[in-house]
Amino acid sequence: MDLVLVNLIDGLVTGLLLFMLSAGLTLIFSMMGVLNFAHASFYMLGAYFAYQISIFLGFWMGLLIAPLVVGVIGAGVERYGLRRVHQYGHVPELIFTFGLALLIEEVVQFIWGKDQMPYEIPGILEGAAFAIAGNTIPLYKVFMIFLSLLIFGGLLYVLTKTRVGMIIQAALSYPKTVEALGHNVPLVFMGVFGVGTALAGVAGVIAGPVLSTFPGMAVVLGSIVFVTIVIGGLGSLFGALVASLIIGWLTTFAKAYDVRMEDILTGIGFTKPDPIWDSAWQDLWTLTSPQIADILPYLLMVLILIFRPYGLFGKRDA
Amino acid sequence: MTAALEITNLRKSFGQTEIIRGVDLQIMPGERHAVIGPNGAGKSTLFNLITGRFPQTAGVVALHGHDLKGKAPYEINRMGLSRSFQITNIFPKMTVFENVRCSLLWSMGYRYSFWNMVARSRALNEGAEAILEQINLQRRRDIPAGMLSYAEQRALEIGITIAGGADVIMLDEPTAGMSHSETDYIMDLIRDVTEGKTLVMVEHDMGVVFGLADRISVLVYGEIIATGTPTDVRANPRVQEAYLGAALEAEH
Amino acid sequence: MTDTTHNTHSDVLAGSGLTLAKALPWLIASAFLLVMPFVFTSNSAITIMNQMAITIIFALSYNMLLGQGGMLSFGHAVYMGVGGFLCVHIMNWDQFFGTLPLPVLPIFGGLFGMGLALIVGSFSTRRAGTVFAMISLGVGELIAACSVIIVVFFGGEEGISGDRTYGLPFFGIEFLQQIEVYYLTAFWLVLSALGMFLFSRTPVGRMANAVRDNPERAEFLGYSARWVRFYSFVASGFFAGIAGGLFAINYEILTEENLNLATSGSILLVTFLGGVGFFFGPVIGAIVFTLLQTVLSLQTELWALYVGALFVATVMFFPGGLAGVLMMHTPPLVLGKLHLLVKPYIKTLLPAAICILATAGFIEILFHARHAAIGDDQMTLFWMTFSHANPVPWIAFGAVALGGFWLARRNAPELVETWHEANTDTGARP
Amino acid sequence: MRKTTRFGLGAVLATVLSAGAGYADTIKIAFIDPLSGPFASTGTNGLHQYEFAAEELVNKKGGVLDGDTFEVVGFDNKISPKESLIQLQVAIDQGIRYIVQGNSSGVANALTDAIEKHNRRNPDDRVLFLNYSAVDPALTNDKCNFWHFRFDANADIKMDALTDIIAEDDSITKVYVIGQDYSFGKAVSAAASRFLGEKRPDIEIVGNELHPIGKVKDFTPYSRKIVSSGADVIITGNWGADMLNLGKSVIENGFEGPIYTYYAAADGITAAFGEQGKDKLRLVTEGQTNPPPTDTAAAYIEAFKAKYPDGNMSQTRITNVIEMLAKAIDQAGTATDVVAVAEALEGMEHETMWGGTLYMRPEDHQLIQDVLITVHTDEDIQFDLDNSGYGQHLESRVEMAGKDSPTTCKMRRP
Repeated sequence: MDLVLVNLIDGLVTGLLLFMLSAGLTLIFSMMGVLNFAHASFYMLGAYFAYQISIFLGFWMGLLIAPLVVGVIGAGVERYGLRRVHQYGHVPELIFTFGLALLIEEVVQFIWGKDQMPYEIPGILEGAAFAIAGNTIPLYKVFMIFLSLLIFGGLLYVLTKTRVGMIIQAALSYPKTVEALGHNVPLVFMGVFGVGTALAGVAGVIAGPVLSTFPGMAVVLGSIVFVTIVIGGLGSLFGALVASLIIGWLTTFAKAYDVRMEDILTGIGFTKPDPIWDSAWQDLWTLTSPQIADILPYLLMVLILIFRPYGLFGKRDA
Repeated sequence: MTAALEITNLRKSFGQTEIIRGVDLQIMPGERHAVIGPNGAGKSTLFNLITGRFPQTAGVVALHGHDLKGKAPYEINRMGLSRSFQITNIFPKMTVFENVRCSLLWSMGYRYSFWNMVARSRALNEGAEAILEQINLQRRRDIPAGMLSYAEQRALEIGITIAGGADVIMLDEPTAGMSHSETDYIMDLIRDVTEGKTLVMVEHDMGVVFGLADRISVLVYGEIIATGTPTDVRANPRVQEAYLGAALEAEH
Repeated sequence: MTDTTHNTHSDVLAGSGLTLAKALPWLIASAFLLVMPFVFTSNSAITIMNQMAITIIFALSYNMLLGQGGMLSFGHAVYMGVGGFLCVHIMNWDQFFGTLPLPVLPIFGGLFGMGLALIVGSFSTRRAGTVFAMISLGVGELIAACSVIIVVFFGGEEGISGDRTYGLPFFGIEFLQQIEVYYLTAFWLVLSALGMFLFSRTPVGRMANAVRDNPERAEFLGYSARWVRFYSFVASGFFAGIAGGLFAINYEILTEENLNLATSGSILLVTFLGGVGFFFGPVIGAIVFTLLQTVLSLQTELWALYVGALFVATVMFFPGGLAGVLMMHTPPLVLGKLHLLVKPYIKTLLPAAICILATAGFIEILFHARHAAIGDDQMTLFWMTFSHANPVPWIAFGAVALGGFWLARRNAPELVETWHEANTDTGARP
Repeated sequence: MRKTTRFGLGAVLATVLSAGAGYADTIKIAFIDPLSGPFASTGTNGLHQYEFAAEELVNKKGGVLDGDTFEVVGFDNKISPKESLIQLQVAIDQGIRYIVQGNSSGVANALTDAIEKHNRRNPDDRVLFLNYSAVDPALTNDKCNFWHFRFDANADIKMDALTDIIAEDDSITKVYVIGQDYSFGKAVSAAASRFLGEKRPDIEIVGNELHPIGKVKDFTPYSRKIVSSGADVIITGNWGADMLNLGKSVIENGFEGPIYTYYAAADGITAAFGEQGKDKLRLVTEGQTNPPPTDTAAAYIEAFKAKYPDGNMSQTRITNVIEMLAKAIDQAGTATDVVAVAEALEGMEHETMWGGTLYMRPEDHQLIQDVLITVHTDEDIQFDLDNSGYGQHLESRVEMAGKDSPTTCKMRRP
């Protein structure tokens, strides 16, 4: 039972981290219709910038400055790249961000090289916060949870209580109408893109030290972020949150508990072939849940799209 | 004789609001029927319900006596009903000729064939040419449809609609947004191409309606308040009231 | 107007039979393929050409989805991959393979690719757009992940290998040499390209374009958009499987990389680079990309950076791809004004090219200075050997880059003006 | 920097696509490994070590035969089997007879297979495959062939040596095995269970699991299981980011015992572990650097670090490849007849500067050598890795490990 609690906390950390990425992406996606393939690349940039800044000014300045820099770069990309491609339609836009992701990875390698960066968590956050039945919860994880919740709260406040937030919310559901009402939609787009990428940058800053900072970090997280927002449903921040948590817990529990295909198959009445290494089905029989934990979200997404193309909480067609 | 199109107690609600509130309508084969009504009366909704674009809440739509409930648009089309759209709805990146040829494919029995070459079928190409001639677009046949003028696109839209050889043709505001001369051109075109077919149209332009239609139905707030020949309808006091009322409301 | 009527006529007539004008591009391409090995005789050149041919088939099959059907797929590699895996399994199935001439093998790859497309397509083609794209991504990831889990079929990360020479000799040819494989591949290239071209001219191929442009309208013409997409998808899976079979014959090994997301992504890149709007676009894309990947990467470690930059620039400035750029010159050609463009092109594009090359040179020096070993400051660039510690090459490359940029920028308005002129029909046609 | 000369595209086509005959006075060695992409740092570092070894150990000493020199030519395979085969063909066309490769057993499998077929089909330009780092046991067992020589100890031999060390320690009663879900990870897991079962049946393997390769973002759940299983020791074959993340995660979650690994050093991993991994990470490897076993070795590393301050002397076996190849060519009296060179390599004994004797076992072309257990520490480190102050220090040595290990190889000689 204690382990369940620990796994819940671990899954929460993963889920909230994912949410920080998917929140920005879902804002961008639902508003502009752009599946920003480079979103995880901005996450990577966040980590690298923060590392570079932390060498000179320490972790906290990195946390403050790096997301701003990433956000400015993101806004620049929207202004000078995406807006130009926008006229050609959604597919070229998507392909543009796809190319951008490749380019960012190459540029990062050009500047920082191909090795892992020794980006460390700050001394003040080292060590354990508390322990549950011998399982320590590192202080840094608690920090991650609080920061994510803080950002989520801030986002919620901005979106529901401010004028800009109202416009964004309206634009999420009715982009054309909002434009017709005379709002400067290109500016809103640029702002949303900037804020969305800055959120990805924050995620990079705080994930860099624990999930390691290396040129492949964007690819590792890349497509899973789409999976999250597609599962959650387009235009729904709440859906993104739920989907992030589902994925966080799903993968954590699949890794933590050895569910074996063998048990499932015998449970539903199959008999194990003997000897197993001669059977054509040997790979199926020896499957365990940790083996497939990180591909479960893809399976979940395909199933959801087949049976519910709008996602869990989406109102709009994907 | 079965009606070409028979609508019985058709209803449609969006959420709480009932937009179509029990429509009954019978259109006989060969009839040219126009549906008119003030803005927001539900004309386009009625159209979309008949052609299977929206599912109805209640009621029956029957084409030649066959219930259309639950049928997908392509199935309805195959049963002999073809429609145009209020907002121009063509294949913009394909040439004018390709647009027309594509609309002939199913009716000529090509289905999902991948063993026939479209270019090698004389009947298909000649059929397409004939329609191009009818809608007077031969000179523009090889340019992408998206580059046509608005009136030409409307003409092409009608061409696509009639090409399939459906015997019930439904046109949704065919002259919307057109100048007088363009309207006359389209009117002649419609009269020409629907010869011998059942025509159902929604139209704002009263000139077009009274010039083309054999019978007219007036739709107000989701209900048909009158159906009859143009003269009958014009004389109907409820119609006058509805149009006058709408006009008065608009003034406020 | 006599002109158009004439056109109409010839088209209808041409439609009823095979004319020289229609067959000519194919004949030229075939002759070209026949002659190539006599021009580039080395085995590595033939290997690279084989790779190109496979990529061309794969890219064309991808364009059946993206360009012609409007379906953006992120998992197309799996159809090529499983087709190839099956072919290697057939190679290892002695009794059967011994009775099978090798040139027939790709058919099986095609059928298997088609089989998988049949299954996946049955649920993924119900919708286009994002739903299709995301299902293709998910299915692609799942199958790629399976490749290391289901060892029986995919052989784990080291893949499975076979030997093509164990097949039934084909008119005495055992396919020991690359050149024999080349002609086999070239034969299949022509056959598949022709097949895909003709497919686009069939009713379902035409309707694929219609559904891409306007699925709703297509529905009101009697066609179910879903089934049109489905048939295109299945046909595309078939040709991807053929490409997989040819891959199996060429490399005699299939691995996880044939299925993964990187391969699926790069074929998107190839196709878009070449141009999705024209049938021959992916052909150009495949040739250019293969050359960049195999030849440029021998020259510089930064090749991926250049390819990435080229790709982003293409999307931003030439969404029609390389084929689109080529075809932009059709109107001037028809108007007989192509010659007008020659001088402005030289005046603008030459400095631009020099600017790009000099910028690349500058980047190379920077890279060398950052990453080279101490004492190893010598580097060779554009036939010149110099030291990166020397400021002269830095300044020279920088100056040339800036100069080229300035010159191109200065002459660009003239090019734009001439371009408009060359595209305007002044009526003065000879 | 790579030694490939740079040309414009036109010149490139001419040279690459038409066979360029090799020079009579240089013996070219094709280095086919990743030089771009995520594994480029390992590849580039390996290339530097090869170039340095060829220069220092052969060319500066007068070369081989009558003064012929070695030249290492880099070919970027982007760690893709397909690209490797294309580059192999390019290398062969350039008249290169010696192929070295090491990163990824998948690539090695593809290469050995292709080279075997090539040599069979083209007896006139056969090539040798000198595998310096791919440790999949199959390469010298079921998939062995005459043209392939392995200079690293294979995964089974290393595990044999490692379990010898573990077996001697009576305080160890529980072992946890975790690895990436692919052939190497599975080989490590199988070998660990087998050897421990033979040597110390009382040791309980409390966990034996595989995780997807390169896809795990967060190792915490695995670490929780490992810690709560009460394991004394972890054995893992992980490499790259999977190694770093697993190691950091288990240490952060309170694992105290040693982590026995194959690939937890250099390429940024040593620096990234730093203090955290001290005395916890142990490597099963070959080639001793701390303390340097001989003065030659110390001087060699110093010279290398002077030339490549950012580089690591992480693959000491590369010098063995170069020295043994040079010796074999001298013995055979030819560099073009690779059959003669291969026969000279078979059964060759060689004193390495890294201490101990090397023996190229003729039955399966597996080099038999001392296998070491080293520990990640900053104490008594003369040659650190990643310039981090931390390095690998010798802890124990198994001499001529796996000398009598069985092999299923049935070598077919030409």
